[in-house]
This record gives sequence, structure tokens and C-alpha cells, in this order.
Amino acid sequence: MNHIKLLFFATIRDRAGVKSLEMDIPTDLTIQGLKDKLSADYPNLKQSMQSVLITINREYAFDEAVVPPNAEIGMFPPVSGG
Amino acid sequence: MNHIKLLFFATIRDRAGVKSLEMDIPTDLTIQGLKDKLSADYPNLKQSMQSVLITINREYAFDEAVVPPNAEIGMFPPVSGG
Amino acid sequence: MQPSNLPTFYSITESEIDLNDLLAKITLTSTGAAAIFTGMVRGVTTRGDAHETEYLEYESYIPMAEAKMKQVADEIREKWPVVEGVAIVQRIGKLYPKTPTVLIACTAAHRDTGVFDAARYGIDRLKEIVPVWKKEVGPSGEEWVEGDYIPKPGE
Amino acid sequence: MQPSNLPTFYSITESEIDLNDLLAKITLTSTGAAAIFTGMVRGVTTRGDAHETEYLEYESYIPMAEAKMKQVADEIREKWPVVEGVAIVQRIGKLYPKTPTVLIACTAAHRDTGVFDAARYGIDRLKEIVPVWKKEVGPSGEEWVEGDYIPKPGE
Repeated sequence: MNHIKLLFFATIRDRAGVKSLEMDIPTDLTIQGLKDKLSADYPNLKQSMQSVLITINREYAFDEAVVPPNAEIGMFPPVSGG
Repeated sequence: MNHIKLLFFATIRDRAGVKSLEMDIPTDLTIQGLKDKLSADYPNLKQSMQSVLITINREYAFDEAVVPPNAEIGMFPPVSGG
Repeated sequence: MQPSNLPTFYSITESEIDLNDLLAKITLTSTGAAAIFTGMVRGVTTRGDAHETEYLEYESYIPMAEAKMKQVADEIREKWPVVEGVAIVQRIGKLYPKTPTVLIACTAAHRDTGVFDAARYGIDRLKEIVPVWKKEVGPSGEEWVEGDYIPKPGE
Repeated sequence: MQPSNLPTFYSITESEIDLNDLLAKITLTSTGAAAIFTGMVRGVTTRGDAHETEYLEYESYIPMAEAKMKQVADEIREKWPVVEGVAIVQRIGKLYPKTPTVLIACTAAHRDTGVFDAARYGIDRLKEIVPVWKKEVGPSGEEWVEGDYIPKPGE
């Protein structure tokens, strides 16, 4: 199992109800697998998982990427700063 | 005769040696006539009169314009601010 | 001049954006021109969905945002090698109308070298990849402002 | 909004250019974007006739210069009706390297409306028609900087 930390921002954080989560995930789980797991475990996040942006260790990541050990995973909607 | 005031700036002022001059000029004298008169009366200005910018009452003016009474005439090289 | 000597300043901050200070930070003895963009909170918006804003509440994924600001500065320098100094600042927190919220500034020797395009690129890019979000609070309640850019692999 | 309510600030000054203050002067509740250009004294110039500068000495035909700055602002508004606030400031006197000498700033509701082009036009136009001159003082003596624009009738 890999230990990871999830950070939620903006609408995703509002739906998650928390700013961060720590969890253990299977080795070799992909981002797609992580999204599926969160959709199953946290029904409030299910809809968000379809359009969420994901980062692994502060770089944008995509569905096929494998989540590395001790990853810091960011989840948020498209950015709207400025 | 018309009474006018001349204001010199930058290189033109350096050559004239003064910042301003007041003078009486014939009614209906044009800018070209004024330049000719200054070239004759002030040899130091002769060369400058070929490329000088002229203003009448703070608007750019050209050789054929007639100098009005009590005009404020500016004489200076192309601008170089910024 | 070595690129390593060129000033790059980037920051997520809760403090007021000080344009004088930021310009000084990226002014060198070789720079004669600065193009600066600032964004301010609008109290009244008429384009599109017309509405009024009481305030905006900004938040950021700060360490990633600062890394992405650095990336924007690097991209600017790659596209406009004449750019010498770059400053990128995003203010976060609760910000009221007329308050400057973001600044992008680029300096170069001369103004006709692309320095305006560089600043324009910087603000466009910040709004694509720097993780900052704003929630709009107005007479009809609060709403997150939605971005629409999906970063591509490698961004 | 009536054009007559739109802020236009222009000035020839011997004082420091305060970007924060000038931005505030042209920020309205309807403006979300500002494009600002500033020029600074270069101590080292490498393009063209490479040289060093100890300081620049600026002078102006002040009342005409302020009238022409107003004209530049009017031209900007005619070309970019979306521009709301305009500030144009030229500092004069003895100015040393790294000092901001000139500022043009334009505000608009949004950044994609031509506000960058408006600021760019403003500085180009200032350098054509606003009567300001600078003398450069450096290790090899002093020399007036020569402009090359000849205004046309009506300018």
C-alpha cells in the first residue's frame, strides 16, 4: 500500500467538506483508479470527479498516471485566478 | 506690427542663448517669414531654422501659417521625451 | 548579462500589491521599459452575465501556485529572450472592488521588443495554469468563478 | 457611464512617479484590467550606439505638453472606446538610471479589449507629439537626444 495525501480546493473542497485527507492506496493505482475509489467512497465527490483537475506533487497529472508513494495529490476545478 | 513672444527649447534654446524673446513683427508675417527674419537677425539660429518645429499658441504650425497678434510661438527640435 | 542574474519575483500574498516596489525589483541599469498588467476587482460587471460584486474571496494552492508562476516566468523568457526582469504576484483573501488582485510586469531595454506581448502572455498564462480560485459574493449570494482551461500533459 | 465621468489624469511633474496612486486614480468600480507602461532611465545602452548614461536631464514646454497629453488621451479613447481611465505622466528634471520617467496607464473592464494596445499607442504617441526633450550626460560628455518625428498639420 502507498500512503498519500489529498488536498482539495475551491468547489471540490466545498463538496468534500474537508481541506485534506490522508489515505493508503494500492501500489500501482492510477489517477483514474483513485478517482473511481473516491467516487465510490465519497458520494459527494462523484460528480466532481468527472471534471476535476489533478496534480501529483504539484504538477498536473492525467488519468493514466500511477500514483507514487507519499504523493501529494491536488484536486480542484479549472483555475480562475487573476 | 504684431507683438509676439518666442519660446526656445532644448537645442534651439542652447543656440539662441535665451529661453524667450519678445518682438514686434509685421502683420501678416508667415512662419516662413518669421524663420527667415530670425535666421537673418540671429546667425546662431540660422542652421536650426531648417529643421525646427514651430508652434503657434501651443499647436503645431507650418510654414504658410500667418502669425496672429500676441502669439506665443514655440521653437524646438523633434521631441524626445519618455 | 547572464540569465541567472536576471530578477524574477513571484509570490502569492495576502498583502497589498505595491507596484512601485515591484517595478523597482525588476528594474536594472539595462532596462528602459516596463509593461505592467494589473487586475482589479470589479464591483459592476456588464459584459455577459451582468452582475454586481460585493467582494471576491481568493484562495490558492500556494506552493504549487508559486512553482507555476516561476514556470510562467520561464515561458516568458523562452518566448521573449529580450525580457530581463519578471514579476508575478497574486493577492489572495477577501478583496473588495477597485483592489488590485494580480500583477504581471516585464522589463526590457526598449519598449518595441515584445515586452507588452510578454506581459499579456503572462496574465493569460497565469489564468490558465496557476492554481488560484475566486468565489464571488454579491447581492444574489455567492458563487465560485469557473475557469475553463484544462492543462495539457507537461504543463 | 458618461464619457465625461471617465477619469483622465495627465501631468508634467518633478516629483516621483507613484504607480499605486496613479492606478488608483483611474480605477473605477467597472474596471477590472489595467495596462501600464513605464519608461526608466537606462544606465547602460547596448542597442545601436552603445553607451553609458550618468543621468538624463529632461525639460518640457509644460502647458503645451499637458495639452498634448490630453490630446493623446482623447485619441486613445477615440480608438479604444472601451478604455475607461487614462493616466499620462512625464517626470522632468535630472533623473538617474533606474528611475521611472514616464507612465501611461489605461483601464478597462476586461483585459482582452485592446487595453494593452491602448497603452502601447499612448507611449508611442507621447514620444511623437508631447514637447519633452532629454539631454544625456555620460562619461563622454553631454548630448541632446534627437527625436525624429515631424508632426503633421492638425497634430
